[in-house]
Amino acid sequence: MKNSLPLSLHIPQPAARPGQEPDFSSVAVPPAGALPRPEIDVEPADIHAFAYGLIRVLDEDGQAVGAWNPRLAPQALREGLRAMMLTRAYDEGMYRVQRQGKISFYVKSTGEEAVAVAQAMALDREDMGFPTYRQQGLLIARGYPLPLMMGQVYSNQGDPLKGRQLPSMYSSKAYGFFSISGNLGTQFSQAVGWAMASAYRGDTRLAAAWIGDGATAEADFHHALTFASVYRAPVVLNIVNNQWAISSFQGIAGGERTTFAARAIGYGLPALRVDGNDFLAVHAATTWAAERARANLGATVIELFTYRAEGHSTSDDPSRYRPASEASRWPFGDPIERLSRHLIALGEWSEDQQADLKAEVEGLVKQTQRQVEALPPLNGPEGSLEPMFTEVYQDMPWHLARQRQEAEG
Amino acid sequence: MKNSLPLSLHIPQPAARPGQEPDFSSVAVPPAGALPRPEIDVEPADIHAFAYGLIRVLDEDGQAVGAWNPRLAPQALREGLRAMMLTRAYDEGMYRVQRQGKISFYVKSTGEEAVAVAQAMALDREDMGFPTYRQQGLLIARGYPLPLMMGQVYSNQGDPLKGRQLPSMYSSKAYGFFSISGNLGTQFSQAVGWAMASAYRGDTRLAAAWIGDGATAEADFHHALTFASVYRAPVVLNIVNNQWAISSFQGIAGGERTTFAARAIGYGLPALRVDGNDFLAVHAATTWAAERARANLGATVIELFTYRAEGHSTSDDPSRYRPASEASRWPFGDPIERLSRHLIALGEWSEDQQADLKAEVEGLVKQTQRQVEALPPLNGPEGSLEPMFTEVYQDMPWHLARQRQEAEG
Amino acid sequence: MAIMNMVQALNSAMDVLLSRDPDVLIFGEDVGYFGGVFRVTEGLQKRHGLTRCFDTPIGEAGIVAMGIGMAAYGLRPIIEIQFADYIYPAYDQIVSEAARLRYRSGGDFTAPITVRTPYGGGIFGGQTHSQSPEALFTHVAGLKTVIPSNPYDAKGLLISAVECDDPVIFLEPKRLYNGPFNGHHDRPVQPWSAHPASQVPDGHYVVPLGQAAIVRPGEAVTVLAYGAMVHVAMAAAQDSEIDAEVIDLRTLIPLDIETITASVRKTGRCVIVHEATRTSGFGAELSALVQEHCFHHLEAPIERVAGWDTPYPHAFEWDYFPGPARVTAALRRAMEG
Amino acid sequence: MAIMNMVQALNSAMDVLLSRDPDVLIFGEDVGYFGGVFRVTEGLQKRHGLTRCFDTPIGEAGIVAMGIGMAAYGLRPIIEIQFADYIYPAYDQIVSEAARLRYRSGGDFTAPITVRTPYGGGIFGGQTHSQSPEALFTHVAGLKTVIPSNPYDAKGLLISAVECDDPVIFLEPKRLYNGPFNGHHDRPVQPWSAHPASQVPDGHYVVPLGQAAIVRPGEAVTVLAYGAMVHVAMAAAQDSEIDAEVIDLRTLIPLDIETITASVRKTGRCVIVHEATRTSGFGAELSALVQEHCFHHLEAPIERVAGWDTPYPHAFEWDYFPGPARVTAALRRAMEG
Ligand SMILES: Cc1ncc(C[n+]2csc(CCOP(=O)(O)OP(=O)(O)O)c2C)c(N)n1
Ligand SMILES: Cc1ncc(C[n+]2csc(CCOP(=O)(O)OP(=O)(O)O)c2C)c(N)n1
Ligand SMILES: [Mg+2]
Ligand SMILES: [Mg+2]
Repeated sequence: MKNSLPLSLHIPQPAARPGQEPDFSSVAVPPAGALPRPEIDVEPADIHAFAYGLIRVLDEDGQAVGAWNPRLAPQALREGLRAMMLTRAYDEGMYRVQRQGKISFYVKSTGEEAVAVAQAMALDREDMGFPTYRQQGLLIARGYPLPLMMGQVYSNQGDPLKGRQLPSMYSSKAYGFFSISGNLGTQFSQAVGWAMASAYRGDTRLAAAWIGDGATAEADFHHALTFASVYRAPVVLNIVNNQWAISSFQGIAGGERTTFAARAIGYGLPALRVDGNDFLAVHAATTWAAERARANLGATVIELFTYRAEGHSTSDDPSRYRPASEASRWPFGDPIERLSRHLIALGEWSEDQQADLKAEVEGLVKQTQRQVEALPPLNGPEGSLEPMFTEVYQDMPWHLARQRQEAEG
Repeated sequence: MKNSLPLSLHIPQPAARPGQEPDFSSVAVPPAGALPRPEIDVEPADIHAFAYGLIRVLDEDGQAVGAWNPRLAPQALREGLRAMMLTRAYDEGMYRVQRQGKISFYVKSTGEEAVAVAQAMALDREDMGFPTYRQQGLLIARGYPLPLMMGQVYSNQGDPLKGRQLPSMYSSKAYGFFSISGNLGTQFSQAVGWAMASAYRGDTRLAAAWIGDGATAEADFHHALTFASVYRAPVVLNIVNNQWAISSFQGIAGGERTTFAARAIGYGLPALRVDGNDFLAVHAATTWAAERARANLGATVIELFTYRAEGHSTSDDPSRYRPASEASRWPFGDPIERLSRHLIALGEWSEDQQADLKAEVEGLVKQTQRQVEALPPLNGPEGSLEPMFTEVYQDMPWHLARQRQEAEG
Repeated sequence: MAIMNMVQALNSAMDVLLSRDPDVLIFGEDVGYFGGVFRVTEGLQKRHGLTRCFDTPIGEAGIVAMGIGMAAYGLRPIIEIQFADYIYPAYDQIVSEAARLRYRSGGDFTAPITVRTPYGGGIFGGQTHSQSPEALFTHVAGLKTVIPSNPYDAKGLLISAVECDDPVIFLEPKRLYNGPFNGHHDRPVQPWSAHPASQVPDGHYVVPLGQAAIVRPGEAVTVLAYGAMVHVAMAAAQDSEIDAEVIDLRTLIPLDIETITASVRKTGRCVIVHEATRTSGFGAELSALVQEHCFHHLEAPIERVAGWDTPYPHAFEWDYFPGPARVTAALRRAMEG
Repeated sequence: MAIMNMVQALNSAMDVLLSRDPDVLIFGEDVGYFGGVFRVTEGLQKRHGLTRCFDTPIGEAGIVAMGIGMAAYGLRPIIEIQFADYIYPAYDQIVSEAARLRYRSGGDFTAPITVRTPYGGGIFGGQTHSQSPEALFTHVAGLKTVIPSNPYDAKGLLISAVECDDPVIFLEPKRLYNGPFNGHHDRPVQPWSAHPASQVPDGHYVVPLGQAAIVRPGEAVTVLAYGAMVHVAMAAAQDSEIDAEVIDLRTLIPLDIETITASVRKTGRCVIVHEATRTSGFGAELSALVQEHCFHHLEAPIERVAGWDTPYPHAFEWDYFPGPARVTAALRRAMEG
């Protein structure tokens, strides 16, 4: 049985490193409109192909084609476009102030705006999102007040989280945005519990959760899929495959020989793989999954195939580990440009309107920034140390009261 | 998008509970010999069907049929039969002494003997096994001295593990049997690391690991498959689906809507689903996986479809949660009877030889038991407390030396 | 009022909770149809329905995560981890998530889960069915840690824990489930019915979190204990004929520092007893606190009696388990020292 | 001999180990091509090859499990966990597996892994990039826990840890990576080059595990510290003008009890400083041990200065971080008490 061939250890390598030409030759770019749209009560086992294909609606000419076209009203498309552009302007504004040393840390979602924005729009306003740090677009699409978002990032008296969280780690129950954890993956399985609670109560609300390609390797990913499958939880489980974790490419996360959507197959869950830079495709796939969940048919896994166009965070310099021009060579383009082109092709938008909208959202960010920046720090002369000690427990136990006394001197 | 249908929570239920008729109508029993045997370098994506089918070699008449017939020599079959029968006799002996109060705990593998024994024989003697508590057959098939096994179970001066482990939690590096952990699943991902080390060193040894259907829900299962896929580790990953965890059926582990073998698909690993009570099928599937690993093609997941014929352990009473007659109605019969019938059909065995062998192995167990039972306890008058304090670290630190002094006081 | 052992008292607590509040539900490995490997949830599924008490996959991190998600929704999950030795896979979800959620979300989301789990030795369970991990939770801000020592407290504390809006780790001394074991493994075990705390009201009542109980008043030395060690301490007090004041902490976090300091200021001596490994065990915190609060009253070094700093070795069950002999010796040292 | 900061010293240790022993290998999130988010493994993949220093999937339990399997095979893995805050998913593998393997297998299998991880505050990392979880490991029999405070020790201790046959948790005070920070965030940070311990031999040497260092001899009061707090303690000793003896523990388990007790018996006073939350922190164990070993020499209550019992709140970085002012106050109390 045994042979004498020595074994060898395989370490996956990305197609290109700094100094090399970007190489996306192994990334298949199927035509838009090619895949059919199955019924929502399809047997998961009958749609394995969707875990390996790519749902695309917007073609090269900005036309929406095929069975997955969600046929959204132009007004909805313009709203989506605005939310994506505001998200991008916001990201750029916050990146700048981090570089100016006014905030400690920031995470951009550049290139991935369609994911959060289209999904927020496809879900119901009452559905609860369990995001990662790269779905700020959810809050923006749902109209969360920009000053509160920025307050969180500035960690000053405008911060609804009282300075307790790293910038970008928002939380808002009222806007269906679960408290972001710095620990990767943990929220993915919690979302399944939330969805089960909704089902337990006979409620109609769904949960939706997001996880990065890198973080799918965490245990919580496995628990989420296992529990969602066992209890048929009404949850939409989204994997944002933006090709990179921090410096490690998706092959290190287990994407070298298969897709992330395919993980769903083994749990008996349906999987959809979607062009994440295609606003319409993302909207359509999310709608399909939500309808399925609302019909008590359980969870769907969606892989959103996209590209992290900028650094992992302000602490990162991607030119150290990937070719600088990789982002511009991503074969699926930019989600904002693509949706804008589509609206123009529909005759519902113009280059001028696009320029005006850009100016408007950038102005809004600047103005909000000035307003929030003027707020005092939490622990300055006008502040207090109280938020450091409260809400550890519902009521403050004696040992914390004593420590607070000591801290306040 | 939203409708008003209230959601509802699904809790999986087994087909039958105590007082009801056993019901295996949902278990497909495909004919032996039906599935082809793919080349070992097949693309995992091309053999999804093997994750849902069932590799079977022994037919109703005790004939070995089809492409998976491993064509073992009669002598090897007789050795396998003996190892399975010795395992069963050993289990019965130890169960009895537990009931007599001579040992604290015991775990039988009744009905699942083909899994460990055939797999031990299909693997190389130098390959390292990472078993659960239900693969005692590995040790027996590899000829581990019975007095040492029993010494472990008696936790007395015959115990190579110095009384430190619960009975059944063996360890023997020399026999390629990794130390069993009481914590489910943990060894599954360790096996991948061991296999990677072997590949790192350019060695030829494989690792093989076992996990129960219930324990596949643990994180370690996900980590094992992820890491094995990423680094193409030379490991055979076995899932022993014996239909039950303790009182929960495999539907609670996520087996209601798919198979456990199918889990492999999402990681890009090949999966084989095997009749676990068919010695030849188990041997053949294991051989395929081992050949594949030795050719540097990486890991294979094997689901061994079987039935836990007795209680989970001596602490369990299965009649509280499943029909008492379920075991006898298992559609795939008993592995020992099936192999014996095959040997007889081959003209290589007889009912008389079968009876003699049964008497022989039972005698061996009884005799060994008498011998081991006579050994003194570890902490009796002839014993010492030393093993309680040694080998926590390689060298005993001062605080343990002090505690030892106090204990021996 | 009925006579209950600890298993029955815990079962009764959950029965009461399920009946009063539709948002309470129970899940864990084998807790549903079967009623749990220690039978603590026996009959609850049958009485309250399939979705109120059900089995889970064997993935402790997933189980706790599910509970956190449910609690964030507004339910009040009771989670059983089959043995405390198997809580580690869920450690991240407990520490990084349940414990932090209220704080990090500015009070927006909370995680009022109760994690019940049998712990401790005395059942020949070997190293993976005997551990006492309480100190791994007392170090974590945001968690409460509760350990009952008798049926009455078990029911009243469990109801308090589930009704409390913070996440609670509820450790059940498994050796006490069926009788008030005092560590004399060579003497007959008393049934709970012989103990006054087996008188348990049928309906709803609470034993508040954060209050210790003086289970044996005394003047000579203070003994701090919890769980099975309360009974060991009582046995040692009796064996040694030292006038020990035995305090059953009942809640480790938040700790009843007043009862402790009042006692030690009175006795001037203190012995701390727990089953967990000694180094960095909760006894260390107790020792530090007592010395900080009562330094000028102490007449002898504070003594710790604890599990040895080794895994729990199967064959050495009674050599490892801190029994009355070791506590008696510590009491003697405290009286001399 | 060269001048190195802590990052360089750690890198040098691994470079030496990789060069000397083909069984040493390094893995973790982003440690390969990129060289780690703190650059500690920079250049090692390039110099030693793809299989000697490589990236892993983001699954800490899987990473440690892989290391345990490799160690059981006979290799000597160095595992980087990107932040100590992310070690909890691996807690079960560390506690139930790495720590127990030698014992439970009767010495048959061992798990000589070294788990390196940056810990502690002072970088505005918020609650998930600032934690100090050492006490969660010191409670676990079978683990060694090591924390260096300067480049020389970092290299020598890391070599000892990797060469040691037991599993070692090696916590790196991330605030010290680039300079000997003393907690005065409003004063300029000194570069390591200004500190004598930045003189680091190029080749192989060891600082043995289990030996503390007296970094400032004194007569009035003993300060026990480790990691970044060693420098805070030094600053406080200077600020307060109290003749403090500052002991850098370097290894928490096994602890150098002799150095500690000799000092406290001499000074009669003791202040313990750590960044971790106070309750059940390692300071509790130190306090308990000092009181057990030096009771009759103590002239004042042992003081603990520690992180508040809250998560580490982002905006309150310097209100949370135990700086020289708090240590100075504790020194004063210890001198008066
Ligand atoms: C449990 C845990 N491990 C490690 C980290 C450190 N970390 C933060 S983000 C990140 C990469 C995540 O990559 P991915 O999941 O693909 O998400 P992306 O950033 O690409 O959106 C890592 C390793 C963490 N936050 N939590
Ligand atoms: C981490 C962990 N959780 C729970 C348990 C308790 N437990 C022991 S065996 C078992 C059932 C395992 O079922 P399965 O994996 O199907 O294996 P089988 O016993 O059927 O061979 C459980 C829940 C454990 N040992 N470890
Ligand atoms: Mg990513
Ligand atoms: Mg099973």
